[in-house]
Amino acid sequence: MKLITAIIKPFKLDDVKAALETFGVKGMTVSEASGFGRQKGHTEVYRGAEYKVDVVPKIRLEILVEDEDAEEVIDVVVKAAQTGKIGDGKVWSTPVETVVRVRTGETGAEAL
Amino acid sequence: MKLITAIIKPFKLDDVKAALETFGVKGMTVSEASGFGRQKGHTEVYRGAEYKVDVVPKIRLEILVEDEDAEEVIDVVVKAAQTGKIGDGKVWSTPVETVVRVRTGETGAEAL
Amino acid sequence: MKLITAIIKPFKLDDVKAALETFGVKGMTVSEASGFGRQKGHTEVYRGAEYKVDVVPKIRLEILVEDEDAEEVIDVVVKAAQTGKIGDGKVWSTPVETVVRVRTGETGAEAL
Amino acid sequence: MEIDSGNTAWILTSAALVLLMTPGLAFFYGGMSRAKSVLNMMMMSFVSMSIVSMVWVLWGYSVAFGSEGGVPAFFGGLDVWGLVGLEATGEGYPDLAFVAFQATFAIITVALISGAIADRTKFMTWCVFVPIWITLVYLPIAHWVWFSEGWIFKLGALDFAGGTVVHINAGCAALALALVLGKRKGWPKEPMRPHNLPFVLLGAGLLWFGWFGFNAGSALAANETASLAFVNTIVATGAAGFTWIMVEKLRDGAATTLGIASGIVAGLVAITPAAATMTPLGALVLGLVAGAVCAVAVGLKYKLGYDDSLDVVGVHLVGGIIGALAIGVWGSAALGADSLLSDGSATLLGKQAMAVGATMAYSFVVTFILGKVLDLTMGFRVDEEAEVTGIDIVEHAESAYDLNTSSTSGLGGSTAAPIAGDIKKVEADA
Amino acid sequence: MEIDSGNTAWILTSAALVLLMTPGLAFFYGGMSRAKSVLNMMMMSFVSMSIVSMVWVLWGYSVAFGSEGGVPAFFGGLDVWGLVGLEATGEGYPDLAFVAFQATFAIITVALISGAIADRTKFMTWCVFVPIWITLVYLPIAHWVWFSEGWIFKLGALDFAGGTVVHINAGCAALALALVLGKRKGWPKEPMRPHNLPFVLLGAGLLWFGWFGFNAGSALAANETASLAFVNTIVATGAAGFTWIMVEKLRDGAATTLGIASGIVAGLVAITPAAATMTPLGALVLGLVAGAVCAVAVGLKYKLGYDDSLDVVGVHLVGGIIGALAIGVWGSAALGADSLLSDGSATLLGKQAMAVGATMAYSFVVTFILGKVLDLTMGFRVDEEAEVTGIDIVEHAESAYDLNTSSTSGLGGSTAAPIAGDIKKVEADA
Amino acid sequence: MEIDSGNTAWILTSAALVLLMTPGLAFFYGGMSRAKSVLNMMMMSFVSMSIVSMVWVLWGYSVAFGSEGGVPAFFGGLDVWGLVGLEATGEGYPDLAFVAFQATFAIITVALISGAIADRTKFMTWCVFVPIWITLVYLPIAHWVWFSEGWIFKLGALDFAGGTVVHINAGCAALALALVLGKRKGWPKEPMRPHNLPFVLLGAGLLWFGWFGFNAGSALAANETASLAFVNTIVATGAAGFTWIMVEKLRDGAATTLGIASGIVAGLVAITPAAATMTPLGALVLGLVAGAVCAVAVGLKYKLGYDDSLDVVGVHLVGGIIGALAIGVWGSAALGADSLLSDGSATLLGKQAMAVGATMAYSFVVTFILGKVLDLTMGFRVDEEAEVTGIDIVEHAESAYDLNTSSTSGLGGSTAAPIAGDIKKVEADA
Ligand SMILES: Nc1ncnc2c1ncn2[C@@H]1O[C@H](COP(=O)(O)OP(=O)(O)O)[C@@H](O)[C@H]1O
Ligand SMILES: Nc1ncnc2c1ncn2[C@@H]1O[C@H](COP(=O)(O)OP(=O)(O)O)[C@@H](O)[C@H]1O
Ligand SMILES: Nc1ncnc2c1ncn2[C@@H]1O[C@H](COP(=O)(O)OP(=O)(O)O)[C@@H](O)[C@H]1O
Repeated sequence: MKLITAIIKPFKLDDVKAALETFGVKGMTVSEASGFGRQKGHTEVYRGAEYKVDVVPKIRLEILVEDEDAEEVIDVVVKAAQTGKIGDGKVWSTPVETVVRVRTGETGAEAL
Repeated sequence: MKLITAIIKPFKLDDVKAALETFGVKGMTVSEASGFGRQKGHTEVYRGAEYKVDVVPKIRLEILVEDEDAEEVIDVVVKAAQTGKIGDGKVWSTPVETVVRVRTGETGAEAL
Repeated sequence: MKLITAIIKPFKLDDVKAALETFGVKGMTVSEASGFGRQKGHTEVYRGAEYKVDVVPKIRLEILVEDEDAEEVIDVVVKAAQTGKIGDGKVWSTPVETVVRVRTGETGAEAL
Repeated sequence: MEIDSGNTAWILTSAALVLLMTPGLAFFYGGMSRAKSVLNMMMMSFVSMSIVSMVWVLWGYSVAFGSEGGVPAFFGGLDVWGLVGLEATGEGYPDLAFVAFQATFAIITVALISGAIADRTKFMTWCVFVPIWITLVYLPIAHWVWFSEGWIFKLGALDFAGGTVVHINAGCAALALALVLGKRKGWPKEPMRPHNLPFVLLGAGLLWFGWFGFNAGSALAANETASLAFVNTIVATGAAGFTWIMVEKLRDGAATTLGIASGIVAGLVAITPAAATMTPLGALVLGLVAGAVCAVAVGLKYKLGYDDSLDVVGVHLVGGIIGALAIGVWGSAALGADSLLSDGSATLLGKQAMAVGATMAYSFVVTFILGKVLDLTMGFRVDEEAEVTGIDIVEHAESAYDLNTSSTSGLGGSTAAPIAGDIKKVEADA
Repeated sequence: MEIDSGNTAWILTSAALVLLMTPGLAFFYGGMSRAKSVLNMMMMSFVSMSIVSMVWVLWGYSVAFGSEGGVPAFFGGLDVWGLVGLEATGEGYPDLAFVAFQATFAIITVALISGAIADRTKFMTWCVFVPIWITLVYLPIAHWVWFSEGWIFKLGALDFAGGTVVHINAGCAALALALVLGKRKGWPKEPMRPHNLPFVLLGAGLLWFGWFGFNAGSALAANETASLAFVNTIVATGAAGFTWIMVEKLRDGAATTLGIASGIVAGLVAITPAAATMTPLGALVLGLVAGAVCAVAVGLKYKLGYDDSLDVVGVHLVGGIIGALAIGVWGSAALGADSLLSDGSATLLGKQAMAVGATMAYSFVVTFILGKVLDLTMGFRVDEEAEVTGIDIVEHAESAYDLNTSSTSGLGGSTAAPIAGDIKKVEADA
Repeated sequence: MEIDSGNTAWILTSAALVLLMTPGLAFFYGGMSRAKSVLNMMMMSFVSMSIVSMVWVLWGYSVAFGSEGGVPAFFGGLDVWGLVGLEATGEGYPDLAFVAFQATFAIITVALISGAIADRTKFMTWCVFVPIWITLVYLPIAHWVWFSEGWIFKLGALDFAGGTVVHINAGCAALALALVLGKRKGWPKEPMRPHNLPFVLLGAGLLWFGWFGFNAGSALAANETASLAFVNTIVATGAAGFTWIMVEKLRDGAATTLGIASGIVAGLVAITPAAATMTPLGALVLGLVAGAVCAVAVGLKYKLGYDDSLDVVGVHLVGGIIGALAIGVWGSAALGADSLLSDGSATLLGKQAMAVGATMAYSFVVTFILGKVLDLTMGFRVDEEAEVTGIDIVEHAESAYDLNTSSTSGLGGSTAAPIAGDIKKVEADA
């Protein structure tokens, strides 16, 4: 089991989701995040004072996959999320020891 | 050290929290997430146009535990979060190499 | 590759960010979280009924670093986030197998 | 009497002000609801505006104020149904101005009830409840109190702007429905705190503003009486807001915004019947009393175990009773209230108590029966899953907020395409 | 005629009420926008208040209502520019009261248009559009319909409070601009749901409240006519809100808050021209019809493929036409509308249709040309990146909300220091 | 003079409008606050309504407008304390209408001050400050300017609706308190941006609406003067909103909603003293000037280093001074202002300057001393931990929003059960 975590641009979520479904991924967990990195934020102005907002809104995906699918899933995400502009994000994988489906108590590949 | 991550239904948070406390877990970190999976979302209607909201609100728990407690903690969470209906969520564990308590700099089991 | 995850007090984010930049970390991902632990929450009152809010707002940082930097980065975060009061948070590291930069497809240290 | 343009201007202005109270109430109540049921709460107010406005034109005005065809002491007939054949009353303002002004009172009264049944009311049942309740409960009581042949009017009990007709009535009806629908899942163990306190303050602000029409407008003229009612509506309200938060400060350690908003409404309720029969100093005292007593009264539900969700009983029923009785205790004889303190006689107080008692009994009994009948036939309460999921999504297929600024992010957002036509409601799955 | 203080009080009150409609509209529209473009939407309303108020004083009133120097049938001259030399009309109220009242109508009309072009309008171009459109489109049409020498006035078509001048006009102009600017990226596939439905209800509530000034104020006196218009503005509105949600309930399975808010506005629009020429029963029927028809009409855009983002066409154009024609069909002869049903003659209906048709044609054509010219010169639409990022940040350097309560958290927050002076706008990067 | 119903209707309507300004202000200020201190900000406005309404009835009206027992040039006596024994002034409206109207002015004045001390004010100290400040500062200045024996009134300086009494006074007091309380932790380095800009616009809209009562109501009659003041209150406001955002566009590259909202308020402030002594063209120019100057003036605090958090000084003090002096420069002689441009004489300008100077000096000095005394005795500022945590939770035991729709989720939510009775405030822990 691997956990693929991806940080992507928010407006790419739909594309990534569609690509993953096509690949056969059945579920995932999504959350909001803010990114710091090479990509610059924007500026807001309030009564003549300028504020630099240096965080950039991002979406964080977590996808549990079987070991053998990990590489391909990473690939699918990277392709679908790519715009080629700075700030497209990162994808990484970490090892997972156990996975349980809460509803049934099934573990391992069954739990996905 | 293990990190137990659990995706559960929001209204089960209180039960899970209570169960973990009873078990002896002293802390955890919680965040909001959205899930995609077998569970279907709901539909909203705006001026006669129907929108399918396919994300389902979830709660994401992170619990650091000592290696020997991992299995039991997973069990406790699964039991407390279970409703038996689709969408109950997943629980998984990953290996952790170091843990530090920021306040004191303690590491390992001391840090929990 | 390691993933350093840190749970800190929200008002310490700026300090931690500055410290990490000084150290040379080029990016990170931040999200909002709620913590349970030794630190107590606060109480709210509505029409004479008192509610105990036992969650405490926290910030969750994720920082991907090369193996050799992991220890030092943990140190930098711990130092910058420390107030010495209960609730300062935790920092932990987990092993990462692959990292990809979405924009370019670069992997490993290049991807950071 | 010829039509006086100044008085007419004031009545029309007041009617507009009172109409605004119902959206104000929607915010007062909506802000106190949880984020998953705010729309249902607000809809109950807005649909009351829709339904009652039609009922009022069709038969409401006629039954409340029609002079022929009914039973004069108890209700009017259908002689001016549809407002056809309305004749000039010769009061110095157009009849239709009075019709409009009174319509807005009927609207807010039924809307007030909805606060007791937050988070769990079937919307379609509410839509059926509203016109029947107006007909069976509101119209008769309005007739008793305000029509020159009504029995309470003739009794000599004083209710300047609607303490019995509106507030005691709504408060009792609210209690009845709270009992019919039962407690919310999790109440009182689970915290159900206001999701948006600035909205509560917005509601309180609009209510106060609109209430000048309610109270000072009830003079039906721009004159000394209206001015007195106006000043009293400032000072009693201010005083009640103040004592409410002082009770909180002493008891709970903190003065809350929910407290001052609630105190403001309690003061407005209490001064309503008394606005023209008290001196400003009397009104100030009334406000101080009402704020403090209601601040304590809202805790009753925890003791007695009924889930009057947003405290319609504690504020409107209790506040209304305080105001009605206070007239009999320290009303000003110079202003027509031969009260205990200014006149030494308890006669007026007795009449006040009788008007209060009769209104309470009638309102509670009829509303309870009506509520039960609707509950047994249509069902008055959504099922538990809907309550947990959130009534907005289940009953209205909407959620109140989507504050996510990422264009098509699926977070708290929707991701599929709109489908025009061929649409069916899909049940949400917790 | 001497100045009557009662009538003056009512006109001034009405002017204040109508002025409040534009902030109300800003919330009605703003709530329907997405969280990333709410400020741009609201700004279009607020800047209309700023710009039109100046235009009105400088030359607007003169061109619309000036009696000398223009072409009487079509537009007035500049004889009272700057309101210098305004003479008493002897109507029983100060001229400046009428000037103020009319200013608020011009403001809301142009603001109404903005609903069609949500999420994508260059703010500076809108600032240029407003005064030109007022001058070329609004002032002439107002003159035709309301000035005693205007050709539609003389034709004998009836428009009590502005159904043609305000609503049909704004609806057609909205359609023209929706076509000029084109569809939003992702429309209609991508869901663009309201970000804040309580704000939509707030807007609807304030609009209803303000509309009493609009309709009953148009009597320019506090009299029977004003009272009739007031009652009609209650009942038609209520009825339209009700049928809209009933259509929804039957068609979609759920009655929505957006539905009742929209129905309320549709009812207000429909009753506007007819407020003083229909009995309350006639107004009730008009409301029922308008609510149901508009509920269906807002779906047209999906069929026809124009992105009238917040349904200005479906509500204001369609509702305005229904109201204008209804006068000719079931207006009350006793109230001056010799309609088909009350008089048996189609003459009035024909005149109403002619007034509607002329207004539609003129408004659409001139607005379309004006829009195109501005689009080709200044550009009327932001670029795609700005649309995706969110127009608030790009055009206004602001975001609507920062609800994070953690002191200096960077989440949805800003982290660098304010720099006073030496400031330049930085483009946001998606 | 007999009571005129039209004038009375207008005064009562105006009083209601001005009362609504304070909730409007609560939103204007509340929206600008951070999400963790919005309730404290709004509470300062609402509690001012509560406290001042009582003070006004008890002794406020008497000290400001009582004709006996005081020192005529400086303050009134307690002859009509409690409004007992108020006698008809014979001005054509009931005295109590005037009492009500004036009460709303006193309320808003003290509430205005609170904008300077956002995020850090001890609520109980504010509750003590309010009645003392009203008594020591507001009542005397109101007496000087508006009472027929007051020294500024007799001097002949013109202040139609309260430029000195309300705005200059509040602006100076705000500066004094900002100095007493000191800068917020992190100011000006840390960004403290508005948490809810739609609320700021709501506030601005309600303020504009209410200000018609403030300015046109100050005619105390529904007549030509009121109508002129009304038109001026439209056009000066619109113009100021426009120039403020144009300054922004040129200087910062973007026109902001905060800018137009601020400009609207600046225009309203500037036209307040001048509403009846300027032609509409003069008012338009005044608005243009006020919007531009105030847009620059709000930057002063960064240069001078005082933390006037929400710019009470930059908007109310500066705007008030502009309006007061403009009367002396381009007021209309035909309307009673023998100004530099219309009359060639600087006499009036000198008087205006004197009135401004005296008000500023008195207000600043007394407020500063009062603030210091309260700070040394009760403490006027919360401790640093409360400021960081958020004053809402610490001072009011509430948080403004809980937008989470998951039933019992603990996120931003609360998880323990309500405990009725036996309640103590628990200090929050950052
Ligand atoms: N070292 C890191 N650890 C965790 N997340 C990172 C790291 N570096 C970047 N990120 C995340 O990836 C996002 C994109 O990174 P950025 O440097 O802006 O662009 P790019 O990946 O295209 O070079 C950031 O906004 C942040 O969320
Ligand atoms: N492969 C996955 N990786 C990560 N999270 C998942 C995955 N599959 C499901 N989830 C999470 O678990 C939740 C429940 O999954 P779902 O398929 O709906 O029901 P169940 O687990 O009962 O079969 C989802 O909403 C999602 O948050
Ligand atoms: N076992 C745990 N697993 C995950 N997160 C934890 C755990 N224990 C504590 N935390 C997180 O760390 C935060 C601080 O912990 P707390 O016990 O309050 O203080 P301290 O770390 O100073 O002893 C908590 O709010 C929570 O977010």
